[in-house]
Amino acid sequence: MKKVFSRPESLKETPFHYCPGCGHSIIHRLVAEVIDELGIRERTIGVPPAGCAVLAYNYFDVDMAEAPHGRAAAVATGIKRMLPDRIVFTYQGDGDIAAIGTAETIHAASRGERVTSIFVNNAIYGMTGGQMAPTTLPGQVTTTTPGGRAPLRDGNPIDLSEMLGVAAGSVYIERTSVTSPKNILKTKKAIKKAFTVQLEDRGFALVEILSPCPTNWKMTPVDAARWVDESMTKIFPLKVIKDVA
Amino acid sequence: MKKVFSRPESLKETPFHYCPGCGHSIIHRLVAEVIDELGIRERTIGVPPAGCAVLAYNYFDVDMAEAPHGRAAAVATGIKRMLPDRIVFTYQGDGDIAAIGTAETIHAASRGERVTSIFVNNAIYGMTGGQMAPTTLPGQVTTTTPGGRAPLRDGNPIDLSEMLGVAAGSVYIERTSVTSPKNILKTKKAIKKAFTVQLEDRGFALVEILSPCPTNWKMTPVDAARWVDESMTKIFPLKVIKDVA
Amino acid sequence: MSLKIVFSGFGGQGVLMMGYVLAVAGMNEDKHVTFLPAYGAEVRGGTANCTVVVSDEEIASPIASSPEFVVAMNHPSMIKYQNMVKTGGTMFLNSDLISGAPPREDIKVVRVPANSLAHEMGNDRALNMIMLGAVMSTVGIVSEKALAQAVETVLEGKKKSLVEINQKALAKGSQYISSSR
Amino acid sequence: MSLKIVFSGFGGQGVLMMGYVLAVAGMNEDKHVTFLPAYGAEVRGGTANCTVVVSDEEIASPIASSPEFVVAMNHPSMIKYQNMVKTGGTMFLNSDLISGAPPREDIKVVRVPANSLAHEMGNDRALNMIMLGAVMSTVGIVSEKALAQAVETVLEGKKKSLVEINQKALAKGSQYISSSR
Amino acid sequence: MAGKVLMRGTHVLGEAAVRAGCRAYFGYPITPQNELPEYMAAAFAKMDDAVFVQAESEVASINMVMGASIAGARVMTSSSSPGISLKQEGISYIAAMELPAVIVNMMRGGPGLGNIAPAQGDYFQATKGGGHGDYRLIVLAPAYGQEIADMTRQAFDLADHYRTPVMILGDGMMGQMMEPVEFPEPLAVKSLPRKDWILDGAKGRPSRVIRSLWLDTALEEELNWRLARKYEMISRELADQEMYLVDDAELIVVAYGTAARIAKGGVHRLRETGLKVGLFRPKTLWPFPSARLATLSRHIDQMVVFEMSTGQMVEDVRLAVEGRCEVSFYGRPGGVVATPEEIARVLSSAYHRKASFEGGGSRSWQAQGYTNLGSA
Amino acid sequence: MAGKVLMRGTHVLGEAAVRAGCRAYFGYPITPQNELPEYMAAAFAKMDDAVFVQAESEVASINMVMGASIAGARVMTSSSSPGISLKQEGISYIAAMELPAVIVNMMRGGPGLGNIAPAQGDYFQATKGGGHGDYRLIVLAPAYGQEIADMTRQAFDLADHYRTPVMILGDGMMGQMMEPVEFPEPLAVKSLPRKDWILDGAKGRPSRVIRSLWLDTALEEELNWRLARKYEMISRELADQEMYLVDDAELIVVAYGTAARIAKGGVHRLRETGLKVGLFRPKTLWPFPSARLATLSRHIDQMVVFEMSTGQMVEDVRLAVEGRCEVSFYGRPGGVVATPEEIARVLSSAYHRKASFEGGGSRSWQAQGYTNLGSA
Amino acid sequence: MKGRIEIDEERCKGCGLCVAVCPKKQIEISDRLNTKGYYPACFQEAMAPDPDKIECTGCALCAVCCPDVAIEVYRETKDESKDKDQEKEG
Amino acid sequence: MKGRIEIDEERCKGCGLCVAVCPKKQIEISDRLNTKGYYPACFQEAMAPDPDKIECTGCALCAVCCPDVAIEVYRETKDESKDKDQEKEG
Ligand SMILES: Cc1ncc(C[n+]2csc(CCOP(=O)(O)OP(=O)(O)O)c2C)c(N)n1
Ligand SMILES: Cc1ncc(C[n+]2csc(CCOP(=O)(O)OP(=O)(O)O)c2C)c(N)n1
Ligand code: SF4
Ligand code: SF4
Ligand code: SF4
Ligand code: SF4
Repeated sequence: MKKVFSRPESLKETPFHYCPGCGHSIIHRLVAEVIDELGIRERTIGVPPAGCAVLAYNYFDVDMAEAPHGRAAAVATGIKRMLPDRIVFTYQGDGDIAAIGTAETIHAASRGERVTSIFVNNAIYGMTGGQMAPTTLPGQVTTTTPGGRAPLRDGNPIDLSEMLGVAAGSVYIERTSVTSPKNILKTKKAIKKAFTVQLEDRGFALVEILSPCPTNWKMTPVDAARWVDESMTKIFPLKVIKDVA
Repeated sequence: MKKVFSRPESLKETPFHYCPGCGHSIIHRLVAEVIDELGIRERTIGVPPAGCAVLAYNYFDVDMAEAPHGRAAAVATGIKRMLPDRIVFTYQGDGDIAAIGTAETIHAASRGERVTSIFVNNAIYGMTGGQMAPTTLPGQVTTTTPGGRAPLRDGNPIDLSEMLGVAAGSVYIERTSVTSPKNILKTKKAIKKAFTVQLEDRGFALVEILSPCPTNWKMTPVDAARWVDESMTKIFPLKVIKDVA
Repeated sequence: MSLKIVFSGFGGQGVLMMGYVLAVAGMNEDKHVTFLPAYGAEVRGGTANCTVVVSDEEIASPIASSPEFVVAMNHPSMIKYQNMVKTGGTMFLNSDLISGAPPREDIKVVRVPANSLAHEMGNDRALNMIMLGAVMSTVGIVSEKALAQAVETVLEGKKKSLVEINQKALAKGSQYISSSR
Repeated sequence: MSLKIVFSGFGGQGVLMMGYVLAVAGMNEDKHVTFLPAYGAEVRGGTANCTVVVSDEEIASPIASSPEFVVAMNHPSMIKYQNMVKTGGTMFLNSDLISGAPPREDIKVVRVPANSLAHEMGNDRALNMIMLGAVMSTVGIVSEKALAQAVETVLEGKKKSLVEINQKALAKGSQYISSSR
Repeated sequence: MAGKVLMRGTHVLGEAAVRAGCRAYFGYPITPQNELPEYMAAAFAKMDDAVFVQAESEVASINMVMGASIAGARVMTSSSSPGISLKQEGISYIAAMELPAVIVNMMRGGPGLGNIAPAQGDYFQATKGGGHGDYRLIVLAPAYGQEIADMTRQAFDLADHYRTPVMILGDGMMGQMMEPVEFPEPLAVKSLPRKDWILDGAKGRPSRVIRSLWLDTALEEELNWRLARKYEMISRELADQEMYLVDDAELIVVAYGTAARIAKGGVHRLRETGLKVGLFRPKTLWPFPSARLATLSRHIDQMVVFEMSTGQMVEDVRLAVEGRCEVSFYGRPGGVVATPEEIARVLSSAYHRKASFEGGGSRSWQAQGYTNLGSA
Repeated sequence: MAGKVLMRGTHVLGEAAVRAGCRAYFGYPITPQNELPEYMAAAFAKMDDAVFVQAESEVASINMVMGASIAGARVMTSSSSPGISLKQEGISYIAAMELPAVIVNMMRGGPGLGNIAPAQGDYFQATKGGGHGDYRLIVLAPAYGQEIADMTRQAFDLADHYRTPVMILGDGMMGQMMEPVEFPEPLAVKSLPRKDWILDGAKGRPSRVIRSLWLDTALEEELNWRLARKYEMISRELADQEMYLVDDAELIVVAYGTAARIAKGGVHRLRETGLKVGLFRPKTLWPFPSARLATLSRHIDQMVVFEMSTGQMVEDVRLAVEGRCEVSFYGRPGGVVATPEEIARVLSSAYHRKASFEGGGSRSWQAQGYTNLGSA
Repeated sequence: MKGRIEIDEERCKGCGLCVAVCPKKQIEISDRLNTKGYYPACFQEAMAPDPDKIECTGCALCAVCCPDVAIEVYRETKDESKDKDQEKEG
Repeated sequence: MKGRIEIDEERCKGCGLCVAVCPKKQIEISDRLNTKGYYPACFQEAMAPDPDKIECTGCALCAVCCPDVAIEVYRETKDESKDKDQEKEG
């Protein structure tokens, strides 16, 4: 029999430190597969976040730079501006990109930086142990919203991707999830497109991926996936938000 | 004959330090008139920016707090949260609110802070002597875009108000100008409404006001007004961007 | 008199509660105590551990580089700590999940089938108090009474039955040791 | 030998250029020079001023708390500086825009109708070089030749005619002084 | 919560803040201090006159603190090293505007992202002013759970009394460790001294301005000297330290916070072996207890400064000592926590004038300046 | 631009940067240094291998600097006091990642928004590390236009050589004043030493990581000591100063930057009246030229430190002197620029042991510690 | 004369917005500098003292546009205008 | 047996996503801990060694869902299936 599925080249052998059923693991593999398929491993530079994915450089077999929490878009801008023919991507969680990194992200998009951003929305601060994220759903219990997020007190979930769609420099913005084989393959297509937009030098591209955090949601991986489908997508509908031909 | 037009009470006698024909002067008066008409002078707290309006506390006869450049929305949040029955407004330029203050402003709106923001968009950094602003028009010459703003290099003008419209916590967002008696009166109505929204405890309200900076545009006040009408409104159309009944 | 104990195991085995109960008991007997849980990234991967110091004097450091006692509730924990135990110290092993022993001659090893004993009691989650009871009847820096009280403090507000189960578990643990002497 | 001059007036009167030309002339004669323009908020409101120090020795401070010479191109400037001028110093006034004089016995005052003289020349904007010419023929720390050269350096790239007009203006300014002696 | 309770440092700090009348908390998560905002969130959720906001960033939170202080609240924010760096602009403003505020830094390994282990690399930032301009923070350095409770109460009182920001400087271990603590009675917010300078609307009084901009250099200089005089006063009134067995000591170790309790353990062990060693523990890092240390330096041969850094407080020690006795340094940066035994070895080798120390890194300054004994 | 040209400090710095091979500038406007970004924008617009980006904030710009440095560029950012405070987190990261970068601070009056006049209140922030963790910046302090040109070239070379951020610390006056300057020949970017550590894609080599996170405390400690050793080396190799008429001096004034040239004027005047006074001007603020100053302190009665602040560098002077001679301080903070005459008066009254100085604010430290002579 | 404005010449910065907006062209920029160094606007009245020549309607458009709040506007009240009419008649 | 998967039990964290997604229910969570302390998933084959009982089609849905890239999937090639058919006939 022939091998029909195996580990992508751009992924090192190191086992992930992520929790069982964590979306980051799936998304890492997808990004690596896309890099393989586009044949850009040797010209790609990645910028991971501060977040559970802070150690992403242990997994991707491409040049990787660290960035302070939330500043990946600015660091990526600095790299891409100096090396316009390299492929630069950021990989960020919702706290990183949609809270502390709001300004850097929106302005990178507005400037139309030739950068690809992978935005992993798990509606919580994973690495720091489950505090409210800007994307936390109303009523969702977190360690800083013990009674559930009350919008009047704690604010509303932020639609960063929709805002980025408003930015003149953004070319492609899509929201996907990794809760089923179908969604996972859709996500891979979106990631591939987001890298292609950069290869074609067209502007800023971002994929927001709804991703389970079973640990901090205190759910089994299977329940977590269901919660994404049933609850998260109500506030964060899966769709192409912007696609400039 | 009876006096049909005179200086509002909430404005001190101090003459403005602003340049001849500067929109800030007009907008100051409008805000003061609204405060008078709503009878809230004694319960209003203002937060001016770093910008040409940094000295606004010399002109408004209400309690005024300073804020670091761009942070007015955060300072206002701190004040309003402690004194929910007071009326808190920020007064900010485009650099202050749409560049360095992007995150603070967007998140104040997303949280639905009961704060009123006056956003003076003059497409330039006035106080610092005419550098490019995030709202500078493509092709516009500034001291940091001597050949005119080239979007590919210098980025595109940012539609902050449209982005704020996306935020779930914003209730009322309108863009106006002060280039004619008609527009000035419209602006006053908008400002009044933005304060009323706060009086009714409904959420975040902002008025973006296109405002001439004759000095750094290197135009006469009359030409500057015309440039707003003919060029700025093309990129920043005057309209109600959001109005949640 | 001062001693340091490390409690370690999987999350969910109630490892932190063991340390917490001991520390509270020590406090109630007016001893100096510190309780230091592992935190942050250490925790990810589902292992948990904590260090308790109980002493008659002011405690300099809550960290135990070479603890007198280590409680290992699972195999990975034994591996992790077997070389840290102080010479002459004791390692308590949850024999239900740990086969084999640390490769050392200079430390004592006490085996406690915590899972099975808990199962016998008809309460699988009580394994941590059983182990604690066993440990304390060997170490005995705090009185059994203090421990029983500590359980009440720690479970304050929880239902009485739960308190009693845990106190029983403490007793069962220490009986196990005495009977096996 | 070291001296400090303050040039002041409305924006648009070419005040900064006066100082700049003088500083360049001083540099070309291998003197130590500093040129310090007012900046930032000071400027708003349309007034402009700058301080030039020309010296045979290293210059400690480019700021003149009590300058030997002040050039005031308009009335507000005279008011602003009349009390700062060093005793025995000189104040140059643009007599076309300034009526009246500083209330001091201990300083000299030189009046130059810069606007009218410029108008005579058929070039209103040349008033600054006329004033500079007048000032320098009185102060004379740099040669007329150096000034003329400096104008070329400063206007490098601009059309020749403009350079000549400004050089003529320098000459006219100094003639005005000599003739009125 | 009557009598002794066993609580982790971050929770002790939170409870003490609530009891000190703190009614506003603005912060952003960062390990190892997350349990503090989590405690405030839970506590304030139960109170109707208290505000907890998880801000979008540290920059936003320090500016929210500014606003709440302007409105008259007893307000607190907390973070750890990188987050504190982001607050520096705001802190400079708060000091310049003479606003009371309590800022907590639970230090972690640095520079950069570093790690989340306990460290003391932010001493300079805290004591010399990491922000721009001439200002100081009052910096309190607790070493025990009970001291966290006491110093937190003190911090709010000092902030209001001097109208200046106060920093509580701890580390990951201080924050995570549980110790028995007794709390003082809660203060009634109404009972706190009125503030006649706050902004709450110009009702029946002239409108007020709170600002830090003084374009007129004479006024800015005036502000600077007013602040300088205030800081002089604080230096005279506030400097505080723990001195342990220093009277007959020939060598004293100088350390603060976590490092100090470990050093104390080392001293304890050496005393048992008869060595004449003692501990000097600054409880206020700014103002630094220089006068006391200067006095000690007259009849003590040498001081060993121990920090969980490559050497920062040692400069303040040398400033106080001014060459009157030998000063040497031992450091364990990067989140490594030394053992009392290790410190005991270091001190005794210094005591016996051994040139260099095992492990860690060390330097020493003779009266005649600077020499480096190499580092691990 | 051959031979001498008359240029303002900010433009001199910009031109010198271009000639040093700087090909990337990221910044955000702030007075009094706007003419620098404006110069870079104009210069780079004419070059096709150079990048100018006006960032959305100082935070963004320092992180863009990080990125450009990671990509191998000679890169610069500039700001003034409040903006520099916002860069502190990024600077700490850059130091931790051992990245070269040049950071310009044209200081203004502070703290807070302060004003735009020349001041020296950011000395501590620059030299002790305003950011978190154990790191240092090389800090160069030009006092003359020509020195701005020379030190800018030096700054880029040092940054690359030591792989560490370098700060050029000036003030509003340095930046605005025009003086005659001669520039060195431009460096060809290709001629610069290759960097084998940058990230430019893992083509035909193993992939690289540039990071500052070391969860393992042993590795973090290793980084800390590696940095410490690097800083030791820099201290030995780099400390530099100007000494003017110090050989026979009984009193020397210690000052840097703008304050130093004014002090020099004061010294000059006093020498004419026969007073034996001299000037010591640190050209590197970190490393501070302590050794030289220590030597001087052996045969000089007193030092007067003059700063445009309420007293910061004076601590480094006292650390170097360690009580061997009297140290007193004279300050004019808040943007006030003293005159040479004023400094001459201050020095002569100190020279004649008058207790206190007119104007400004002053303090003095006798060998036996600290006394305050009151302040203006 | 239905209306009248008063311009505070020391507040006025001569921006000319009022001149541009006045439908009756009742405002001009004067050729005298004020002490701030600006050429202030001035109302017809100042030049043509004859009340009947004044066409100002007191519409206040100038004041609405004036950045520096330098203009105060006065308008005839009902009865005033009545009186006038009577004058005319009488 | 059309397909086969290999699960790296040391990489597996027992999240159970593959179990849930497998249309043929070919995967189970084992009751042995791996050295990381997880209960790994294992493929039918491990339990029922008889090839004909294996219904795995090699659809790879499990591998697509596996966060920890612990699954490798093998599928029968055309000729392989041919061979089989021949076997059957023979
Ligand atoms: C300046 C700064 N503030 C805070 C932190 C602590 N921190 C690290 S990651 C993180 C957020 C993690 O949440 P998210 O971005 O959603 O990523 P996730 O871990 O959920 O994948 C925070 C607050 C930091 N490292 N630096
Ligand atoms: C942290 C910080 N960065 C920069 C500045 C300098 N600064 C003051 S105002 C300003 C922008 C002014 O432009 P804008 O906000 O559009 O207001 P305007 O002056 O045009 O009304 C800048 C960059 C500052 N004061 N603080
Ligand atoms: S905490 Fe959540 S996001 Fe982080 S690794 Fe675990 S599951 Fe994934
Ligand atoms: S610079 Fe522009 S914005 Fe500022 S006062 Fe002058 S005209 Fe108004
Ligand atoms: S609009 Fe006002 S400021 Fe402008 S010219 Fe008229 S009166 Fe003067
Ligand atoms: S999906 Fe992967 S990690 Fe999860 S149980 Fe299956 S094989 Fe294991």
